[in-house]
Amino acid sequence: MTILLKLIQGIGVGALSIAVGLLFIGIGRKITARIQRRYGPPPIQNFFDIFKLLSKRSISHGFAFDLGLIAGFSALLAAVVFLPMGQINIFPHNSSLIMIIYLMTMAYLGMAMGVSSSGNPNATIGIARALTMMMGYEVPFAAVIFSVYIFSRTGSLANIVAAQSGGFLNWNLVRLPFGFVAAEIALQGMLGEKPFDMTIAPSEIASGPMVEMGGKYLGFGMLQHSIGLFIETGIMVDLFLGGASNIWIFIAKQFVLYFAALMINAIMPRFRIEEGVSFMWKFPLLLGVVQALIVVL
Amino acid sequence: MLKYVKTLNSMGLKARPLGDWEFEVLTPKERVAETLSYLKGSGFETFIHLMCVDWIDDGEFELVYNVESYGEAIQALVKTRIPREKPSMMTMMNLWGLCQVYEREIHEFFGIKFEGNPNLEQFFLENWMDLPPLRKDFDTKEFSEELFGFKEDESHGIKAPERIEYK
Amino acid sequence: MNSNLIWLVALPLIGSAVAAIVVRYKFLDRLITFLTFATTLFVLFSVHVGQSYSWGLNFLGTTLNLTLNVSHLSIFMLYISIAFGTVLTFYSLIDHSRMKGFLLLLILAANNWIFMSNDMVGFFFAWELMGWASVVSVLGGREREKSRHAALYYMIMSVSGSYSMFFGIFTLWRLTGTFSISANIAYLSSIVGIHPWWVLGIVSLFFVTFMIKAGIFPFHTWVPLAYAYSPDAFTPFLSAVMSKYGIYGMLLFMPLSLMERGFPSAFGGVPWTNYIFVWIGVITAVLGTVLAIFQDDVKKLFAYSSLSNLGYVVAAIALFTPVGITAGIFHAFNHLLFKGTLFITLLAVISRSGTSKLSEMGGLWKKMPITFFTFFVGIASAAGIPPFNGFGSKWLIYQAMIKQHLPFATILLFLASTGAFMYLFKAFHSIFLGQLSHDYDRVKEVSAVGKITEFFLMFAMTFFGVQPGYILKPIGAIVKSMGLKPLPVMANGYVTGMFSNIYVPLISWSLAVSFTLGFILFFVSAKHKYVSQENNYTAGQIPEDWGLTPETYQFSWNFYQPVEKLFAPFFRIKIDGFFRGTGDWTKTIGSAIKEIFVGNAQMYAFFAIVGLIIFVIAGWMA
Amino acid sequence: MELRPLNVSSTNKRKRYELFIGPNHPGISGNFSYVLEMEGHKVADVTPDPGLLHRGFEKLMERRLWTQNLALVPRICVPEPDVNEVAYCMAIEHLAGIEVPKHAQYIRVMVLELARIASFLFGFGGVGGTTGLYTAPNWAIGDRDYILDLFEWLTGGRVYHIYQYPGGVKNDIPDGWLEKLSDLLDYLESRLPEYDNLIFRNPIIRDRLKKVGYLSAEDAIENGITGPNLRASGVNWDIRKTQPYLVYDELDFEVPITGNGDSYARALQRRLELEESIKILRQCIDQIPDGPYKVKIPNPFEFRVPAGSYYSKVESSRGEFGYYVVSNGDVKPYRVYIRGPSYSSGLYYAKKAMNGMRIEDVPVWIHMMDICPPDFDR
Amino acid sequence: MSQSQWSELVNYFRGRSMWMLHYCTGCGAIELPPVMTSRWDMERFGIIPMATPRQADILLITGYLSIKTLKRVVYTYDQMSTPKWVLGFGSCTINGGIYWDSYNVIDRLDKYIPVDIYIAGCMPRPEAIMDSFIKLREMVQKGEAKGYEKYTKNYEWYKANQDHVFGRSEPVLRKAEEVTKSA
Repeated sequence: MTILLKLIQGIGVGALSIAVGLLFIGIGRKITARIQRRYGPPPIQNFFDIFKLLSKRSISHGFAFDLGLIAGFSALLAAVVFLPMGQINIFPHNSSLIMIIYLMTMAYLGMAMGVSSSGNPNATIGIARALTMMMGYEVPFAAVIFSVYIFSRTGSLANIVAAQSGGFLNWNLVRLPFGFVAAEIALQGMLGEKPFDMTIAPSEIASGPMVEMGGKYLGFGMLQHSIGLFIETGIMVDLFLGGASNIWIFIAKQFVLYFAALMINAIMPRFRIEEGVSFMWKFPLLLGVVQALIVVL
Repeated sequence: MLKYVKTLNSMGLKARPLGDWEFEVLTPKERVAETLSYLKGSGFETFIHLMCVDWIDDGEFELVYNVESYGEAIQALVKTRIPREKPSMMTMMNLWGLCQVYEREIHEFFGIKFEGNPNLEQFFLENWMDLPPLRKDFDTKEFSEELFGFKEDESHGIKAPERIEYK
Repeated sequence: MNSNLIWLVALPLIGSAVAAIVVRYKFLDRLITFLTFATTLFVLFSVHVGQSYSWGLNFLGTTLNLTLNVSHLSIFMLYISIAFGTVLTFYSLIDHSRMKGFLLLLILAANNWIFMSNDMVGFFFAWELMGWASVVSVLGGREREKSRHAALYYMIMSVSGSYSMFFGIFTLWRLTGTFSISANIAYLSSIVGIHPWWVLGIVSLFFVTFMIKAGIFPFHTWVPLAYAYSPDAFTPFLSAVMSKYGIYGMLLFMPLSLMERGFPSAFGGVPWTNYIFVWIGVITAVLGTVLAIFQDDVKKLFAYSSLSNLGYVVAAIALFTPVGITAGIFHAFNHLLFKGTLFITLLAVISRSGTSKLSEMGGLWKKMPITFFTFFVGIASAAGIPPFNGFGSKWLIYQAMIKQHLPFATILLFLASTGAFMYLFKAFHSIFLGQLSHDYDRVKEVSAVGKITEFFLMFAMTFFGVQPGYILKPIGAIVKSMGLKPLPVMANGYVTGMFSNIYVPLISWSLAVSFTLGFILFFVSAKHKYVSQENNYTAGQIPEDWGLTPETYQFSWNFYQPVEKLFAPFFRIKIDGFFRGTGDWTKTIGSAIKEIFVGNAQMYAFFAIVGLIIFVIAGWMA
Repeated sequence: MELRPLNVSSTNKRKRYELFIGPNHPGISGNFSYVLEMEGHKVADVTPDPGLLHRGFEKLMERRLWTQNLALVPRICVPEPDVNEVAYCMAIEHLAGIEVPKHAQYIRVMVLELARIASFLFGFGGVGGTTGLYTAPNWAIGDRDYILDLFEWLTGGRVYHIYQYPGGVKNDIPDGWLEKLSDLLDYLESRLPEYDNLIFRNPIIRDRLKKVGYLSAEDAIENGITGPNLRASGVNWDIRKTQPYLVYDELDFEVPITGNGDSYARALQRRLELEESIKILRQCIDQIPDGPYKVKIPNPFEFRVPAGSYYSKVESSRGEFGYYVVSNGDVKPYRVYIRGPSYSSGLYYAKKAMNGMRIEDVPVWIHMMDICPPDFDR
Repeated sequence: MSQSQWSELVNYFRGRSMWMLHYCTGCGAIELPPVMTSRWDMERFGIIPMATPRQADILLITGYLSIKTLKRVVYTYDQMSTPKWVLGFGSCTINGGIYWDSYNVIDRLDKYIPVDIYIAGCMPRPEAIMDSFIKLREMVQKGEAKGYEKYTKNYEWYKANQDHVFGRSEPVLRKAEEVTKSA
């Protein structure tokens, strides 16, 4: 009975994350359009897109192509159930942050496997860039994570949230400000927003990994992106913004973070890949290391 | 400008001004390289274009090399005529590498062979087997009708528009 | 009663002798090797912790006691090494490389002896046997000239390690008058409070040997050469099992905790000697990763990867905390499993494609699907992705490091881990994904034997990933035997570190459900059709017009070119200075003793003389 | 210093692969294709593949009347069509000896300069599009549309105007147009600081554009690069100044020279010239004399241009746009040759410039050189 | 939900999200940036430019097609997945327009690929383009835009026409001997 309940809860959380992610992207498109002095699509445009993509025929380059994209979607779906979000916390004793990050890594591996089995060099260059960029942003993010770990004396997101209870001043945002800034920049890279969107640079490598994806494959890619967006902003809310007492506040906090990312996205061009990585290893890593030093000493 | 016209005339070439800032030089085919290298040596460093005119009534092709001097703001059009039968010309790639592309283009559109140019393959056109299209004896209208022709065809029911040929 | 211990050493020796006789008949040689491994494994089932066996040996008027002793660590190591060897020899029954079975059996004998020996003479002798047998094994690589060079280099490193250990043994013997390992360690821990520097010096002599064998920075230079140019069927053993001898040796000396008493703590309650050792591990991990990223030879790539993983292990065990030791041994085991698997699949790939250059392969997944999936599980494990086996140990290592408040080392390890993702995917892409060249149209999947092995290995990696408790339990016993408090681990994999808990099967369940959902969504969506790889996006240009072939539409050369610039300082020091320097050094030495090397007896004589000189000097100094 | 990984052996068989930039690729400007031979992330060799837009203009123009061709010429360079009309008309006027009234000449200058501004704004879009700063094209192309509106009012067409005519322009300036133009110039000037903040002061743009595709003055002259690209390399050469046509000699304007020769200099060059164009337009509004907007030419069916040949050229936003017109005294031109400014850079110099360039710099180079395929495909 | 209701729903969503291929085949492409960007903003209708044919639903033939481009357009069209629609821009796609007598520009697009909507004009104004998008949306939602089905049904006919243009193996005009003579 418990298992069934958890199963239903998990599926519900997955659906919620997809819906929220798609809505975020839709609102993001609208906001970006307004910055660009456009009217912009309706915020629910992404639901139309997903539906259309899943109902459009497509081509595949073989089973590895299919499996990779399914893995990309499913691994994130598996990761999202471990994320504590407000009062929804399906597995409260099992929310190790590193575990969630490694589960997400599986999604990237699956995605990478899928797109490079298509054998298109554009896609492969995109993947090479994505992995390089991953090395770029994970290092400062790791610095921040470990600072938070040592500071909160716990590695479980649920406990980190619990450690921040009791008002705004207890938030890690206030207590670990350098870490927050570093993580925020790393988040920009994680979300693949500019200036770190060299993975799918359309004008250079014709949208990189998505080159050979059409129809439902692209739909899976979009779903993956929306869950990824949900998890990544969710981790940030749990780490720094003190979690939330209920899911709506949680989503609102997530949106605040996404909104900041969007603003930067709208006015920034993209880095060259090595410039992006070295930027990540300069400013945010420095902040992360300073934060770690402060915490340790 | 006049000084160049004078010098070129004294070299035995026919030069005359065409406008405020351009003059033409008529040279025989053999002396083109000499003329161009003289011009390049005296400041005409930029190669503007190479083009061809098909004088079908005279049975000749006219090649026009256009070079420009930024220092003195004048332009020289070096013109030469070659026979239309089995046309060939020497390449000017050793003076301006840029000539490679222009010569390739002219070979494609007029069928003139440039000796010494390593790459005269098709460039703008693909799978072209007819007369070089910019020759005067190539009829583009006939070609177009033959290849894309509007055969009135019932499945679509669109009639070809009336065509007016001006004299 | 305890003669089974003797059999553990004797059986391989007998097998080796038989195999040496039939070495001309390849299959017979392989079969005997496999059978000996299997029998040894069978004998091992009768061995249990606490058994010991010793016999006296009259040597120059003194009596030498050769002792075999089975500890928790020994039996763990014995099981994993022999089990892996059995799988490997089973797989290589149908292999065509120039590996000699009798050498592998010699190494097995030495392997068992090393893990059980409780006296330094036996230990040293077994160590030497293992060293020489492996050096000769390396010689049989595909490229003769290069493998000769690699073997030479490996031999020099190995021999210098032996001298160091010999010197250490001799010194200890002069001090205590006994060769017993346990007695000597007890002696050392009794004097560590009085003469810390003395003890440090003696232990360093041993550690140099172990670091060389495990390929730890700065003694890592032989690793890529020996791994890359050894016979493809031998490399899995070299990487999976033989690198663990060094780890075993280190673990042997770790329980001393002699540094703790002799030296003040550095950060996070770690004695500064251990702290330095943690950093050596971290440097090895980062160095191995960075160098692996830019390799084009797949065996070299995974050689550096092994280096990096052993760096993790060393960093973890050097902490000498319960979590650290557990994580270290667990990672050593996981490394054995996934790296062994990866090298086994590489053996299949290389023997079929005929090249080990990444830029010359590609698209093989359609031809070798099972190998492809095995490799996929292997790199997923190596990258530490749940639910495969590498995840648990990496996670524990981070826990151990953070618990000691070592954030910087942890950050660097994390860097190595994301870097690992880069090179693993590069290898994965370049071998199996991408465009399939027409050269490989005739490539076939591995034989039935290979398929069985690959399924088994896939199963093992998933099993130990989902149920880490089965391996964490014996490790807990080892930790307990070292005098530390073992981690609370349940058989089903519920691990409690200090920082967070993790219930590994839960991840698997969640993945299973989500993959089911993913597949359902995939199949209810609109249909797809399969197209060939030639039908690809070419920006609208028609591929035939440009003479596009699979070879010219495959990107795998200089995969990470842009980041080369970032690591340029790294390369300038490592490659231009140290590496080229050692390379040249090897070349000169190599050419000088090439003649000696050809005649084995002379070479031994030469080294015997050198050894004697060192022996005399050592004796004089002591 | 070229850094080599450890085990690079020269015997490696498969280092190179092909990558197609265009025709169906967001990174190319128009329907054109570069086939890149890549080594890693770097370009090792380039093959331009033109002709995708080849319509045979030069052949078609021989078949049409002198004035009919005016409908054809603007289609040669789509983003800036007016230079074609003006250059073509200037060649006819020179051969036929027609004197264009001052009023018409001023109108021509205004049209040319407006088109130049429109083209430069398009170029800003190119900067943004290639580097991912999509706000820039959205703003710039939105602002460009105000210019197109003015064009529409003046000429009846948004993109193709077909407004010039041998001997003048087709119709006079409508009432209130000049005031509207003046307002527009004020607006554009007020927008410039925002573009500066968005594009030219952006550190990432600077990093991305600087040191990409460096072109020295000597190379630029040697390879026939003209226009803003030439000036960005430090050569002081502007046809409007050195060989003034129309009424440019009566107008007071500077020719900015950035001179660094890289892509950033090329972008900045266009930005600075935009300001000068606004200045020229302001002067035109003030100075434009009254008078006829055209001189009458004969019935097009009877309009015969005396035999002869002439090369007329106009400084376009990409460089020298030239028309070589040959007449044999007939109602139709005997031969017209069009020299597009992108010819040398796009088809010849690209091979040299892109060698060793990283893939992410290729679209940046293409757009900063302002390669416009229709003008060489013709 | 019955089959027809389901396909109505699908068509509704398809009409709300039509992605176009980023492919400027001719000069009509110059009016696409204004349509894409702030003044007209076609993203309002869910239309965004996509980089590769795999991702796209609409192929815009922005004006004349030279023979060389036609070959690539056909290749690209074949790479797109169904449902897919073609919009022909300007008079050039209808009857060759101003290039009716050119040797390198095709005269009628729908001989080679099926066209769902033609937009008249040279060049069509952005308003016309927007209008055509809305028309196409209505057609898609009513299930009328079935050009791709026509293409598969009459593939032989289209293929023959295509091969006639770019698959030719001998000169079109009978002056071939002169070519060989002059070469």
